[in-house]
Amino acid sequence: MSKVKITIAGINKKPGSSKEYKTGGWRTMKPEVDVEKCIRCLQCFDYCPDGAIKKTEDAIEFDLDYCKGCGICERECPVEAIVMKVEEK
Amino acid sequence: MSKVKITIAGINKKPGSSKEYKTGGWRTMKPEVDVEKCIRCLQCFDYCPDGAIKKTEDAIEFDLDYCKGCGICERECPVEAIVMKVEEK
Amino acid sequence: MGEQKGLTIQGNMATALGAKLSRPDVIPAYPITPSTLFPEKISEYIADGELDASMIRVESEHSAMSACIGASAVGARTCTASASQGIALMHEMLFIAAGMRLPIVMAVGNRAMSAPINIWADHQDTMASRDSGWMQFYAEKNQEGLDLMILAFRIAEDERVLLPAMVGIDGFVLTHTVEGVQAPAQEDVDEFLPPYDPPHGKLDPEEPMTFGSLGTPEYYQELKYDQTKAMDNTPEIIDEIFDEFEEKFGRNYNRITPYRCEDADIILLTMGSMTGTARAAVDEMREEGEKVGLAKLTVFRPFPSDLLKEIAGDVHGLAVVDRNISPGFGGAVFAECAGAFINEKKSPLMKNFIVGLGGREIFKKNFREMYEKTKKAVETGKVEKPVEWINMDEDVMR
Amino acid sequence: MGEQKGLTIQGNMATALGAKLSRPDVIPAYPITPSTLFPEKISEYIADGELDASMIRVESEHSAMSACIGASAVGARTCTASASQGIALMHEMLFIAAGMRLPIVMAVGNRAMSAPINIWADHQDTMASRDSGWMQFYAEKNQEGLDLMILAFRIAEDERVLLPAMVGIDGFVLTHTVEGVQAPAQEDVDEFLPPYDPPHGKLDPEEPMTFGSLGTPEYYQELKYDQTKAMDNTPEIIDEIFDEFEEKFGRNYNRITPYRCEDADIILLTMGSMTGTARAAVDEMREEGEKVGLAKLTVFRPFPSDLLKEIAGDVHGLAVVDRNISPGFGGAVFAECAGAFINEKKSPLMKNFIVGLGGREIFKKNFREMYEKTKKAVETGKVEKPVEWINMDEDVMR
Amino acid sequence: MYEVRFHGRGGQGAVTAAHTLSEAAFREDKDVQSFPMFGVERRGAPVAAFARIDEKEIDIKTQIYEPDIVIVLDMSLIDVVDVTDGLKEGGKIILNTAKDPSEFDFGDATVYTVNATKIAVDNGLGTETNPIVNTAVLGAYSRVAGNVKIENIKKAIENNVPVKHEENKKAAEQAYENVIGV
Amino acid sequence: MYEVRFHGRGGQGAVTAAHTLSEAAFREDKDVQSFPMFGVERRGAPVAAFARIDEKEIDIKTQIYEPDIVIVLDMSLIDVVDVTDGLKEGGKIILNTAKDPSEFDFGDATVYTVNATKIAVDNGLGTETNPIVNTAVLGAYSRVAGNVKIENIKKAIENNVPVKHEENKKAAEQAYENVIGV
Amino acid sequence: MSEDEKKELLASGHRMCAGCGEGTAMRTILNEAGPNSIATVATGCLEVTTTAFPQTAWEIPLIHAAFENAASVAAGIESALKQMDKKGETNILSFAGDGGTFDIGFQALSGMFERKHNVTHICLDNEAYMNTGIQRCSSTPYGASTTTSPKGKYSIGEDRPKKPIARIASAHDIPYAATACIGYINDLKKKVNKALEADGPAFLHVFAPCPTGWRHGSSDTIELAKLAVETGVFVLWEAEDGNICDLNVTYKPKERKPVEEYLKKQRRFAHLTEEHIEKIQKEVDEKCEEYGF
Amino acid sequence: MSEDEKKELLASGHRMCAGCGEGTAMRTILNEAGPNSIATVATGCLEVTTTAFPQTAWEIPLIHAAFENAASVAAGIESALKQMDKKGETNILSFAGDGGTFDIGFQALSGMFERKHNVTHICLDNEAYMNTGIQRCSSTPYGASTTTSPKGKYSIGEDRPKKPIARIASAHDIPYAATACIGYINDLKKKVNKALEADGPAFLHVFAPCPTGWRHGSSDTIELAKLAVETGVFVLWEAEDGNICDLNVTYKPKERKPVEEYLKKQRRFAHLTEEHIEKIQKEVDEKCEEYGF
Ligand SMILES: Cc1ncc(C[n+]2csc(CCOP(=O)(O)OP(=O)(O)O)c2C)c(N)n1
Ligand SMILES: Cc1ncc(C[n+]2csc(CCOP(=O)(O)OP(=O)(O)O)c2C)c(N)n1
Ligand code: SF4
Ligand code: SF4
Ligand code: SF4
Ligand code: SF4
Ligand code: SF4
Ligand code: SF4
Ligand SMILES: [Mg+2]
Ligand SMILES: [Mg+2]
Repeated sequence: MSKVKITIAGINKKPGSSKEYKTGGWRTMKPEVDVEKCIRCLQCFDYCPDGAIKKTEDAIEFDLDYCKGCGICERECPVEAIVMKVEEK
Repeated sequence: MSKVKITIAGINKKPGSSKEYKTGGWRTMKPEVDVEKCIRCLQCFDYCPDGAIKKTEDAIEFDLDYCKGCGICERECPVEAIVMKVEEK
Repeated sequence: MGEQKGLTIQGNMATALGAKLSRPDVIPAYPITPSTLFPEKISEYIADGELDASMIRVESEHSAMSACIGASAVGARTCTASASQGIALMHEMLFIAAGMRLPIVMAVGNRAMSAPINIWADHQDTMASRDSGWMQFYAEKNQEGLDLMILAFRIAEDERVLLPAMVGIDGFVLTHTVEGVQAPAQEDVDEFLPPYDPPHGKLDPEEPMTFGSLGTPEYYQELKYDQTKAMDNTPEIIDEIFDEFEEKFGRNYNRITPYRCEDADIILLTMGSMTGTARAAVDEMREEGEKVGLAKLTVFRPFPSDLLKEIAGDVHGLAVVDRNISPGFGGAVFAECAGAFINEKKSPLMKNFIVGLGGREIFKKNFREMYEKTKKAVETGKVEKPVEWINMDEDVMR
Repeated sequence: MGEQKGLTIQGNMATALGAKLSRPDVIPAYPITPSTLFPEKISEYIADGELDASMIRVESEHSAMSACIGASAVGARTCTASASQGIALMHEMLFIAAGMRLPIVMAVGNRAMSAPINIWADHQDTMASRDSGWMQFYAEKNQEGLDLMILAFRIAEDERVLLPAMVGIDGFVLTHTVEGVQAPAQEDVDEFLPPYDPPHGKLDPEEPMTFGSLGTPEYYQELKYDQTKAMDNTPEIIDEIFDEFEEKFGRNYNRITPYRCEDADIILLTMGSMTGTARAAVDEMREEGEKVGLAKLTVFRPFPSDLLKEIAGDVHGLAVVDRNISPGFGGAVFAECAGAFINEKKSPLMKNFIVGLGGREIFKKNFREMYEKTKKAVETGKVEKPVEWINMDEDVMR
Repeated sequence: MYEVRFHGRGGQGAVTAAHTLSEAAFREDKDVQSFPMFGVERRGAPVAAFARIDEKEIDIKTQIYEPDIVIVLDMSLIDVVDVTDGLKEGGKIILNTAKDPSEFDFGDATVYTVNATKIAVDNGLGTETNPIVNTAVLGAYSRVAGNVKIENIKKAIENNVPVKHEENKKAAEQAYENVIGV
Repeated sequence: MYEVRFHGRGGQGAVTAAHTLSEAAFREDKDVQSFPMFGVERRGAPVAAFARIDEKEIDIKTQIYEPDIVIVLDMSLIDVVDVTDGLKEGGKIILNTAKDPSEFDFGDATVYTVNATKIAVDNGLGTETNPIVNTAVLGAYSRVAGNVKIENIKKAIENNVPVKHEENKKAAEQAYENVIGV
Repeated sequence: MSEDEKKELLASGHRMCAGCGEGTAMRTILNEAGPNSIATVATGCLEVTTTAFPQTAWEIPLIHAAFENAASVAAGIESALKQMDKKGETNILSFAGDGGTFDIGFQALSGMFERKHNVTHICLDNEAYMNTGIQRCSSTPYGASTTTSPKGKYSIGEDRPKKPIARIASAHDIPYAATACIGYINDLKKKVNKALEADGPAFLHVFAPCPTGWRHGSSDTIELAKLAVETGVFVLWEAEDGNICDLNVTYKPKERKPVEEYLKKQRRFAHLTEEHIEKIQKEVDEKCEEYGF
Repeated sequence: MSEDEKKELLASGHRMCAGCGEGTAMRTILNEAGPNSIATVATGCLEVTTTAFPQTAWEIPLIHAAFENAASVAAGIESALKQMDKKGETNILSFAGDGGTFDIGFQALSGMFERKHNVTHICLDNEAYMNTGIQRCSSTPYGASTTTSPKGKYSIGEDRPKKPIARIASAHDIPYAATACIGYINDLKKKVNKALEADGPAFLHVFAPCPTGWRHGSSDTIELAKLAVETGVFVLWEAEDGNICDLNVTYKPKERKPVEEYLKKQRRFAHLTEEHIEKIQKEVDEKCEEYGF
């Protein structure tokens, strides 16, 4: 990340600017959703620690910029609509 | 009080040396006990904040070096054996 | 302009009155001798409806300063009072308040530090926080205590400064001593000190900001430099605001005030209430023909090296009088005076005198002794003991 | 004599090992980066039965130092570890431990102070407690950290001293860095450091004493003087014990260690881990023909004015490198160096360089720059900016 | 410079007396200081309070060791503390007693007496065993020392004493009239 | 002076690898340092660890910016971090991969590969998705850098790795043997 | 804006470990509190992973001052807002880990409670000092191995029971105190609302597993959170006005699972023998009886 | 030595005010604990009046370090003794006022409890910071005028209820917690013994009127102490093992006196109107009902 100018007392006036930092690179496993299976219960959405799950019209999708690949969504999906796959290089 | 030599860190190796400081001078009223009335229940002894009451064979006596004249003993004596008198000058 | 009102009040009442005239919003405070009359008086003002403010009766000084930080960060004008162990307990938070650039003002009743516990006058408490990034002002008398409170708010909140400030008055010698003071009229203070509106930002759901970021090695040094620069810029601003104050209220303040220094050979440098006694001693010695002057340090932080060099640059001896001790070195003021002069072609011989610790008296004769000792050093050209303790009771030494 | 054992360990493990070899009885500690590996390692020693001691997992640093005080007052050999905010939080208790003359030893992982929060190397934390009455030792490398722990106990407990001591190792640069060290054999340490038996008294129902008396103005200043005198007496004792250590363990320590200073025109004065890099820079510059030397400050408290004057008395320029900043003045080491020289007929020009705050790197080239700047000052005879910040990233300044 | 010391017991108002005196003098454009003994003594223990009055600005910041005048609010203190300690040569001492000054011998100090207790009780200020005499003695001070007007003492009382203004002022006045020895 | 950088992910043991390497060199009477990246990154985030080895006493205390050699424990990092950042001209790079060095282009850096993952798994060190490769890569290091003997690597492993000493030592040995590019 | 489009108030890109329970907790809590909130945060994982300059994961105003004073900084904010705008509709949230709540921040918290500031303090309990590397806290349960209470020849790990913090908080007679857990999001949301609605100080003790410190797989986080409740290790309850003797258990598992199931999934407990586990089971049984299940 | 000849362990000559309740409390407690004790004391009236160099009123070993840490200094002592002589028969007493217990010393105390040191902490409660001149503490009862909660045009004095410290202490699950009062010496003595015998930390909350701060006659001290109990303002109880829901009230007056009797004797309450007094009576009634009398 390129450096920026400091502010007085380091006050940060850009709420949510952490989004500039893509944590997707931390991932070694990647979640995939089977939209057909998904019942849109949003358990995965609720539990994802990284807010990396977005609601779509009738299912969900992953924001791979931020998904760290923890596997919680796969584990908690009641209908096994999510599977973790090894991240391709 | 005359000054003494300091000790390392001000450690005081004379337990109970406060007795050097006579608080009797604080008093404006002085307790007197009627030994005849006294039933030696020792309420006065227990309550005296200054430890200025000594037990005698069959009653109590005051240690006027320390009695501050608070009047608790007079008040708490169940048989009114103690009275506070104005300290003579 | 409203008329000033003559009053006889203790030093703590004077700083409390200075605070009240400054219209603080929030006063988190914890009692500690000898500063306690300050929160007591503030409580009374509020209970009687004379001040519309919120007093937080916190459970410790650490929380006092923490609550100051919270309140100041939402834009409240904030002050507190403390001393000694209390200042030590908020040590951590002092650095944080300064690093966050929050213009909090603290009225201090300067007192010795434990152990042994002692409640009397001594500058160790605030001296030991000289690195914290706070400005430090010291009063010689109650009038100065009152005025410096108002000045402290004004300087601290200046957009070019935005740093917290302490106003120190010596324990008992000022805090509990009644003196006559002139109290400015509220409308004049209101004019001198407009409401506080943080120019750098505040906590507000309408415009969310994060205060107190993590400063990684990539940014920390620059952030500290930025903060330090703000402090380095203050001398001019302080001078400017002192001038404005004098114009408005007729009382003159300086970062260092010289007294009979023009033709002096030797100058005594003092801080706080001892200055009065020193002045009396200087007057006596002058009567006797001694060429002695006095320099009173009102602003210790930022340290006024520039003025000190102006005032004492040509004298032969400078007696730096410290009411604090850094064991293993000497007095804190001494070190900084040395720092001011170290690279000067000409610099006075310097003696450091440790005095008045834990409420030990400082008599006129003690200043005479310091003068004599400095004079002897000047005469012999040698400073055998740079640091000397004055008014010691040899009989009680073990 | 037992054989020393070669190991590769982090700095915290080295200080923990030094502590373990010193056989402490009680270790109250609270975790804080970068010193945490110390209590972790101690916990492991105890869990594995390698150390028979009681570790108190206190709820804060204020309580850590308080528990140290209680334990030491009953005669237990006591140590702890901390850094930064933790040291700030125990600020009050540091003064009290010293005033009570309790030879507690603290392993410090030197770190910057908030705000902004930063966990990296910086000397601000311990520098801001330089008035507390603690001795202060700083290590250049892990071996020194290990040795200085043992030395600290020995010096602190010396009957002529009885003062607490800190051993500082730079955060991460030492605390988390593995280096090779030689660990003395337990029996040799036992010989060097006999069990602690407080010569001044301890809490014991058999012989009741009161610790922590109230010191009224009649006695306070003498009590403080007595404490200060103990600190003033330590230099000789430290030298003596350093010598004894060298005899026994073959490693040489000095309050200040000069390097290539004999014919130097300019000396860099450094403290802590930066010294290594500075030495490398000095070597480079010497190759290039520059007459530059290095002085390493191992003992900051008591400040070794005597040695500094010996070492740097004849040079033209002294570059004082401070890894701390007292806003409104400059670096703490600088002030005291100035204090050491202020009354000398001959004194080097002094420059103060602020470096390495919050883990900012200090490169060889930075020392070269400091040297060049000092040289220029010497050449022109003028110090235009006494305090300069080095290795600043101008691009990020606002 | 004129230096004053009051002797009383904790809670008897010696400190208020000193403050009130200094305020009265302040009203006469004098520079003033007043302060308690800087101690940690408790209620009931003997206390002292001090005042300094000067035409010029007062620089000195030490406590008072050599008062020009000493005022004793409570005679029971005479046996407990050395009330003349440090009193300037030829200094004055005011005692709260019904007795005549001639009955006392304090070396070369001039003794004045005033029955402040009676005056206080007569004016409804406290009781026989617990009289509030601090305003009465200020009246006596005004008369004896002669450097602060009784009117200003009364004005200062109004400002510094929380209750019974009239009674307190009257007590001061009566003491002013009835001090013995002048 | 020889400077080494390891790239891994939090929990993969890069720091232990650096420490183990430094200890091995220390056994050869070299002066050593090793340290993690001085950061606050969390588990899963890419991490780096460093070692310095010299015949002479090492004075320098800065972090390592221009390594002589870089070792990549986890190929998934290649896309995420610039593993050759600062690599000395003509420096070396060891990759944990089954591929041949020729399949990589890192400018003028010499590339070596070793299938540390397979070696680790074969020796029962972790699983396919979570192999513990830090000891294996040290074997490769020994071969490629040539300044620390494999025997000392193995001794250092014994000291620094808490479990499965034999397996780890064997992994190091196999990697030593099987590194491609030497 | 529909419920679905609400902005996430904890932005992605924070640096918590993969699978961190604090992430789940914080997203839920902040989204429930909504944008008209001001937060303080104590030093700890949450703070360090969300505020590194020049980035911040916070979409609401946030202040971090130190480790021990989230509650007193919040008290200052609350008093100032009350004094200055006299309305006080803004939620004031004070966040701290278990270290910042049970231990070093406990006095600031107790003082805030006692003074009756309208502040909700939320403790994210991961049962150790995680930010500094898994040291023992008074929240650490019996038997857990941490870096300052390591298992060893002479140590079974932490040897003291968990400090009953929510009961202690409630004993302050505060209007609302509750325990919650990230395995039970709806329960947690309800409690956030109740806490914010309370007229005065409120306390939420939120159980949030930490894969790094507990040494479990990053995908086990929620499962463990649920197991803690299903086994009775962590009981979900709430108490109003200090009424701890008559508190409301908000979730009772139909059948309690054996604690072993919970313990076995975490390497911090890996060294425990059957005896230890039995002892823990017995203590849990006793506690559950007290709570009535 | 007969009971009658036992040496007083708090020597006369201390400088507490005449009629100070702390004097009575301390004599009783120290004499009961006996000479095989070590004490720590927090800054406050007790410390300042008993330790001015070169005198001390203590006949047992004492250490004063600071205001907020009597309990953690005691913890250090206890650990050291345990480590060094491994017997631990010496009583370790930690003394603090209400300020040093309820407020600034509360964290040190809570930590000591949690770590289960064998220390008895004794709080001398005079309901304000007396040593510094009667400032408000969280122990100060509703309606009391203090120097930082003064009565005034806009103030009835302290406006918050007393912090229920002994309940909070007990909620730490410590083996013994009790309230006591200098009006009931035998009850106090019994509790001192129970506290010292407890296997682990104990807490004693001792009510001790202060004539200076409460502004009552110096001879009223004991009477007020009794009235506090007889009116139900201060309830005497004890709880073992944190069992606050089933605590043991150790003294029940036959008939409760009206609180007015208690309040009217103290000038700190002199400004209260009948309404205020009724309000206080109502609250006391409610509390007494809770305690079952
Ligand atoms: C006064 C002080 N002491 C110690 C620290 C070091 N420290 C920072 S965060 C932390 C642990 C935080 O633990 P917890 O509150 O449980 O939060 P977690 O990181 O586990 O979420 C510690 C010990 C500090 N910052 N300040
Ligand atoms: C850190 C710190 N803050 C404040 C003080 C000042 N102080 C000393 S004693 C005291 C009040 C003591 O009150 P309490 O504990 O109730 O005891 P009491 O004097 O009422 O018996 C205060 C505020 C101090 N010594 N240290
Ligand atoms: S948990 Fe499974 S079913 Fe529910 S929304 Fe997510 S992917 Fe769909
Ligand atoms: S793997 Fe983890 S981070 Fe990625 S979407 Fe699933 S729950 Fe979120
Ligand atoms: S209280 Fe009365 S009866 Fe009892 S011992 Fe004392 S004097 Fe005698
Ligand atoms: S008057 Fe008070 S001090 Fe004197 S003996 Fe009676 S109770 Fe004790
Ligand atoms: S250490 Fe634990 S609590 Fe901290 S970020 Fe990682 S998983 Fe979360
Ligand atoms: S102020 Fe109160 S508690 Fe303190 S000594 Fe006096 S009577 Fe006792
Ligand atoms: Mg935690
Ligand atoms: Mg109290």
